[in-house]
Amino acid sequence: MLSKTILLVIVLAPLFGALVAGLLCNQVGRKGAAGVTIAGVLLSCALSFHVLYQLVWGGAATFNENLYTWFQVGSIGAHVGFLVDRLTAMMMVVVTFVSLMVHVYTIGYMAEDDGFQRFFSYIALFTFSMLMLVMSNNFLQLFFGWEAVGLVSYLLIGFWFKRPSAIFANMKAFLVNRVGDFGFLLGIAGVLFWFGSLDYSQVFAATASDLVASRTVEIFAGHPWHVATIVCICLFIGAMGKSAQVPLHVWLPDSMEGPTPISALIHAATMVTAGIFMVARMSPIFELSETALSFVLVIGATTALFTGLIGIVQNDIKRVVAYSTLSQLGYMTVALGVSAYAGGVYHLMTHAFFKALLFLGAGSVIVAMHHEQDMRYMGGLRKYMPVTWITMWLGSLALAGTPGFAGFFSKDAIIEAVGESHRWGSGYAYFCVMAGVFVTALYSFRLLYKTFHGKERFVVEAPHHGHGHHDAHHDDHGHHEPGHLAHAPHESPWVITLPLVLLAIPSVIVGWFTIGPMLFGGWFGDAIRVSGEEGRDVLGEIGREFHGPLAMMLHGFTQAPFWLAFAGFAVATWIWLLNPGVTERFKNALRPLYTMLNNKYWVDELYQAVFARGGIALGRGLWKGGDAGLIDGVAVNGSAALVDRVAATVRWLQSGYLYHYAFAMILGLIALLGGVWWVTHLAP
Amino acid sequence: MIQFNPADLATMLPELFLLGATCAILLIDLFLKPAQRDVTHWLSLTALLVAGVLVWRGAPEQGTSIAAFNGMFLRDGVATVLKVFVLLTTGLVFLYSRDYLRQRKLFVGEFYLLLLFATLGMMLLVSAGNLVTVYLGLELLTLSSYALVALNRDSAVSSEAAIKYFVLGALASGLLLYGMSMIYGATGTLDLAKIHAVADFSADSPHRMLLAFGLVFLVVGSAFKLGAAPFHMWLPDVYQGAPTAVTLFVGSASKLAAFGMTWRLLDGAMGGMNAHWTQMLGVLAVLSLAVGNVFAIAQTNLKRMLAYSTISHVGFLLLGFVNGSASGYAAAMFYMISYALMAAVAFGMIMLLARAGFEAEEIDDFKGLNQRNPWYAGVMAIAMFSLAGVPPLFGFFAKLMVLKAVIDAGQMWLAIVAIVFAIIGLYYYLRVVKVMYFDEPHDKAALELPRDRGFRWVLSLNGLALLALGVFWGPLLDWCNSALMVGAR
Amino acid sequence: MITLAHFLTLGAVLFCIAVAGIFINRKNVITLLMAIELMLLAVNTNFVAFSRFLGDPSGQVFVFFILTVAAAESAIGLAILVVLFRNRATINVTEIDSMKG
Amino acid sequence: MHLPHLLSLLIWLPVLGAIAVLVFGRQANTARWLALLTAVATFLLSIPLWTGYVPATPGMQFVETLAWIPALNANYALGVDGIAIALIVLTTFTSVLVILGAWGPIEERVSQYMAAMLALEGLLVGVFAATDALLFYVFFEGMLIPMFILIGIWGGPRRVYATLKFFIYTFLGSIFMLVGLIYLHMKTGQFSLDAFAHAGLGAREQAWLFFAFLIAFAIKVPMWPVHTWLPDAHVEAPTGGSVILAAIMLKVGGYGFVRFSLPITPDASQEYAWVVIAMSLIAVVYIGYVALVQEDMKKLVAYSSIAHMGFVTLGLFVALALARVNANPDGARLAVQGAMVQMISHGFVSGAMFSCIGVMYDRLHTRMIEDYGGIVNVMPWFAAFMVLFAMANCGLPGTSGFVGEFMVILAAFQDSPLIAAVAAFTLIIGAAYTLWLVKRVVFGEVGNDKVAKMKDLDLREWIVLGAFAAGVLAVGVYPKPLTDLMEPAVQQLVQQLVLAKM
Repeated sequence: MLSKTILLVIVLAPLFGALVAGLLCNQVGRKGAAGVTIAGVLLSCALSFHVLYQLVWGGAATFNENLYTWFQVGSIGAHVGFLVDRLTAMMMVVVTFVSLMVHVYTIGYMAEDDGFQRFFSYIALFTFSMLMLVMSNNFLQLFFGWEAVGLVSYLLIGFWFKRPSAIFANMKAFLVNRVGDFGFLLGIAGVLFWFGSLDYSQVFAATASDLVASRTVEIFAGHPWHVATIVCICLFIGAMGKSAQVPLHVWLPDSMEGPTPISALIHAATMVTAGIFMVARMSPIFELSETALSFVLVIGATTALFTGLIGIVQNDIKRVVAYSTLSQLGYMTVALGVSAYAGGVYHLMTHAFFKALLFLGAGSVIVAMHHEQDMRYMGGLRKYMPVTWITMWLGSLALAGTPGFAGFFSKDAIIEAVGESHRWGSGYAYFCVMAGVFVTALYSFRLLYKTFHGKERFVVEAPHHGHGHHDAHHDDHGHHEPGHLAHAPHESPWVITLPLVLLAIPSVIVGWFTIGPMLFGGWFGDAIRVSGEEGRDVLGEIGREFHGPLAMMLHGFTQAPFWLAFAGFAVATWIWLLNPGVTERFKNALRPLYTMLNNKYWVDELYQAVFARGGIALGRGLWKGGDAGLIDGVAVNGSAALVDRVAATVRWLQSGYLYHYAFAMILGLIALLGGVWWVTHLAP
Repeated sequence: MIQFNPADLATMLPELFLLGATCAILLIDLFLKPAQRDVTHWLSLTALLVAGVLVWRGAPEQGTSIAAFNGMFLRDGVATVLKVFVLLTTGLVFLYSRDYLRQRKLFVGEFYLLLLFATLGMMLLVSAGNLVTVYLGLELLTLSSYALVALNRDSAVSSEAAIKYFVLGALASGLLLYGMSMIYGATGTLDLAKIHAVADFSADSPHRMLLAFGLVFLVVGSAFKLGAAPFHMWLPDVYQGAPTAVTLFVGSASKLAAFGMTWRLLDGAMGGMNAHWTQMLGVLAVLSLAVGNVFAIAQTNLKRMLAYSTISHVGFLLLGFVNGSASGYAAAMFYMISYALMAAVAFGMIMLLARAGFEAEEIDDFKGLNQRNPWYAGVMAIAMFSLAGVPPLFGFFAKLMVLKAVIDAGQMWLAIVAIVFAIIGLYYYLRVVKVMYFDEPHDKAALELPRDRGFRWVLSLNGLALLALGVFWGPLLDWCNSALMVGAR
Repeated sequence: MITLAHFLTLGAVLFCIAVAGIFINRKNVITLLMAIELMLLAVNTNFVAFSRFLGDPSGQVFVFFILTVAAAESAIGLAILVVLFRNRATINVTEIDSMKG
Repeated sequence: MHLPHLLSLLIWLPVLGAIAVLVFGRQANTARWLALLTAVATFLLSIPLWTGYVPATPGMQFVETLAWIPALNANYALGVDGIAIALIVLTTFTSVLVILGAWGPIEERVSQYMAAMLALEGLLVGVFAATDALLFYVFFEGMLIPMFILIGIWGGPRRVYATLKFFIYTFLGSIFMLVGLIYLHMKTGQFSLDAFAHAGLGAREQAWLFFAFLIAFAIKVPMWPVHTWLPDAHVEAPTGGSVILAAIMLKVGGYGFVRFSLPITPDASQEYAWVVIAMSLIAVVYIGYVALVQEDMKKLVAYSSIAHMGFVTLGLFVALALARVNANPDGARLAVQGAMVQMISHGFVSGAMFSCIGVMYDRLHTRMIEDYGGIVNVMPWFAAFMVLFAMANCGLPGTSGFVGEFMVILAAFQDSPLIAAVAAFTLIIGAAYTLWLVKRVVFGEVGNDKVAKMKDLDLREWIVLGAFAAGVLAVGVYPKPLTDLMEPAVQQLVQQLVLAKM
């Protein structure tokens, strides 16, 4: 039996830490802020493991209870409550564990920053919000968490609020997410209307009814749509925003303006996967609509391949990882699209570990490079920072899907699931995910080679007087020539390397223990439901072929994905390790392709032109033309001016001459006489 | 035949008293030195007060009408109400104008005597039961008014105003008389009640045309006295040209009398034809609203602006007549009373600010008044908001009652026209408030108040009354209703 | 035979002349005073004629009142005229227009 | 048991306080303390209203009736239900903060300022408490006078234009309502709102009345296209004036719809609901875009107010469609609740936003966005509040701004998903204009030397913003007490809606 108190503590401990660190930042000081938030997150991490243990081995039942009623209007109620099953518990563990790692890492990474306490407050607040999201038992609270993580993401991307690029990026992130939320909110409204509740359990119960499943609605007359399709697509639009799927992916690369720890925590491991989690959680609804799932599939596949391609040409170390995240999120989405929800969630978990690792590793490099992020000025760092080097290699191998690593199990399962699926769009998706494997390997190893191997492309300058302390300061990098370091890079302190190591362990081994039960063992139980229709349960199909992780790994060596990944590795090695000069030749040979990738398919430019500038132009037009011109100019001030002008004009009627006055009276008299005559004689 | 009944004298006791008192004051004033003119002042006020008490005491029982001198003189509810307010506003004129007159060397007995005679004329007018008494009362009032307008003999504008007033007034009297002659010809009687009884306006009546034309002339004569467009042309010039004390009188007390005359003539005598004159008055009302409000916007002279505002208010007043029933007249009377009280404050404020050699009649003269004297700025603001018809001030409820009368009569479009012009009108009243509150004064020094403490107190009370009557206006409404026997018929 | 209509026509004609005199005259204020007197005479004609033909004396009584008042009116009118002339040194109607608008 | 004549007390205490301030307030500090004392006392007195309200008893409570004009059957009749109580408490709460907020910034003619504020408070309470249409109208119009003065004396450079526009615009609207009220009086012989609500009215009559009410309340709310007075009035008004205007006076319009349009002319309201819904949706989209390009912070927030008030009207009229066409009373209740919560929330949020702008204006005496930048560097606490209120303004869950919009969108979806979709566009555009404002004002490098010298909040400002923040968060995290308070009234309204009057 899960105790409500424990669950409350899990949620509230980080919040408490956040409030203390944020509101009392001056009182508690740096150590206090770090201490209280880490204690909070540690507590909730430990309790999360406890909850997971209880659910998996302790035989505890799913917890589903409301805490309090948010509002109750007639039969429509909204509550705040927790639903904790294995899916939730897994997410809680991932969230709190990665969060804990990031908290620790932050001590080192942000050591020199003025906003130290504020940062801790934010990430603890994020942990709270994310937990609220995953533990919710209803759509309202889901939306609360959804938006709250968005808020914290906004605050953290713009953490260095003096940087114009940062505060542009955070606004962009929030707005693009809002586009997703627009759909999400409508989806929630649809759920309430057509499924009759905001509560998960009631909604899912309603999906069983044929009445709901087959219900259609004509939003535009003459075009009946399945309500489930509408709801699912709307909800998925929300997921597209949060999980940065094409075409709402544009915010994620820019979000790298935030400090690296949050890139790891929010923009790789947890928040961006909220969309994946949400769709998995909503699997009973999504199962009602093939159309919606095809939509999900195509979007995910597109994201998986095309954002990965961009990663190949990026020079900013964080951006490479960011595009890789986009691509991996695409994989997860693809898994959802073929009804392999467990596969998506499973990849979510493994990805959380190795991607957090990669980000934190990148952060470690960045710290060593005095906040230089451009890989063109790196190279040969392996000798300066061995721990980072090795852990990054491990993470990259996992990412590339090297058999045996965590990433292999999850990704291979997805690819196989797509191969099994007969859903509309699965052919396209299969192509994308296969090509994606090659691309993933290409950019992953490119990153490693350019960063840790080859020649040192930076210059270590003689230390200046009085600059020693200042140099490490985060916002100082702009003052230097690119690639010029004040002193040689060195390995990061233990608070940074420890999380790397701790994250590297699951990145390597977690697949071995978990693939069997989680993917094929029905581990998630009732949390994820797949329709029993013929050919729908692709994971079940694969599961029949599954004979343990070792067999899967060995089998993996014989499969196309492995060889594709290997090809990627080989090409990357050839180009970036062995023949660094060849890149220029490639660039010139493939100029149009390179330009397109380098400009990210001009999506940003398009949005900027259409939505930003277009919106401003529209607003200005409405303001000047509509408000100031028509309404105020013509109707309001116009009529006032008209009255004024009339008044000024008719004044001359009052000429001051007696005879005019008398004449007016006589005219009035005659008019009245005429009127009376007309009335008495002519009118009946 | 015609008999003399001594009781008739008692019926018109207030008028007789006022006449006697006026003659006495005339004589006393002859023997006073200019420095002792205050005696005339207080005697005049006392005369008004006593006359007022007599009117009040002698008020007939509700719903009854006492006729004297074979119906020449009537004493009924309407007469009582109007007389009380005529005497009250005349009293206000005396109270407000003493310092003003003194500064301009106009503090002379003639002012008091002419005003008292005019008051007598008004009392007669509102009590008239016969065309002759109507005419006599009217002439007593207007002849005195002509002279009053020209009181400041050295002022070019005053004499210009007087000559315009005189010529046009005489023209209007002529038209009125001409109409009376037609009515007389058609009915063979001068008695209002008999005219009402005899007048035959059926389609086959031989006198139909005569009556109809006579009615038009009566309407024109009344409209002139009220100042309804297009018979309003005298009004701005007279308001502007006359000494403010006289303007105050013309703008308040005499409007009450004009209302009384209009009601006596149109309802009392021509009530049978109200289908016709309500239409005429409807047209005049709309014209007045338009002319008054639109012209007022272009004004810079406050007195002139208030003149146009008067025209617009007359338009509103006439809307009450359009209803053609007792409740409509009651609303109109209520409106007229409210207007008289509001105008008294506005003109009183002009006199408060005026100095020797400075008339304070431009709107800009009120600039920054709030900084110089917030209390009187507040009083003026109350008057302006009340004139504009903003609740909770008296003027709003007057407008409410008239609108109600119009809507009850089913004339929705008239109500809409009225409110549209009310909005236009709002603008120029607000301009005065704006000048007082939002503009910087020319002269930052505190306002130098007139020495006359009574003036200041009464003006303040007058202003507060607009607020108080805005809350407790029920009794006054009831009084007006009972005077017109609303609901009794 | 002179009928009521003749008198009324006379009255109307006189009245119209008077009214026309008021608003057509651009010269002299005194002419206005005369026109006003004429107008009152027209009214008096009407009253007397009606009174005679109706056989009712009250109309004639009214005429006496009108005559009396007319006298007073003229007096006041002339007085105002004097004041006006004193101030403006003119009694030309077209020059009395200092207040307008 | 509650105090007798509590409502009268709440109306007249501030008015008397205003008089006292005028009389005794020669010294600026005397005026301030006297005003604060009155406002606090009024606020405290308004609390028993909430606690003493019995949700189980339907209809008006704390009823007071006194014959006013017997000839017209008009009464001094007061009474409140949950909706009115919520708004009254909002009024008294905001008034305290406004008076506190004006402590420093208003230095000239302090007593008049404070008196105008108190008088305004009394009149506003009167509007929400009146159950007699004539009395309502008197309060409704009467409050124009103090507001006119407030904007005109203590306003910005174009204050005269703004205040005249404000006055004439609103007067224009309400006077049409007056005609409607008189007409209803003719039909029923009294001015009681209850009688109006039960009067049988034909389709044509209802249509006329509906539009008369619509003009009045649409201008007050304000709805597109009769909104242009609001940006001007807000821009020129002193901070306190803006706060009262946005936080409470606009609510009078929404309240008017609840008390007049919906119950008195339900059939016409249904027939023309599309007009109001269309106007509301235009308000959300059109005004959102206009807000986006404003260069003046106050103007921006003013436009955002219009957009947010669009949700109020949207909710109210969607409710009509739900109750009558779709036979979905629960949805209708949700819509009305959403509209009402949105009103309360907007009271907090817009009040807070204007207070924030006031804080900045007091330091730099400019409202132009371009004159600021990087405030967070010098005023971290202020920036925190500002970001919080900005988030509430874009409807972030957990803040009050979310609750109403959420409910209205959920309900609107039940009427038509398309309506909900257009309304939900506010999620994007609202965030766009608000966050862009925040980006340009709060974040970034210190904009200029003047900004660099700005001091963070003092205690007084802290209290004001903190109180607003408390309101914003309380309603956002736990709206149930508020919705429970209003639920009986909402239920009754929806029941009334269903009944045809023809």
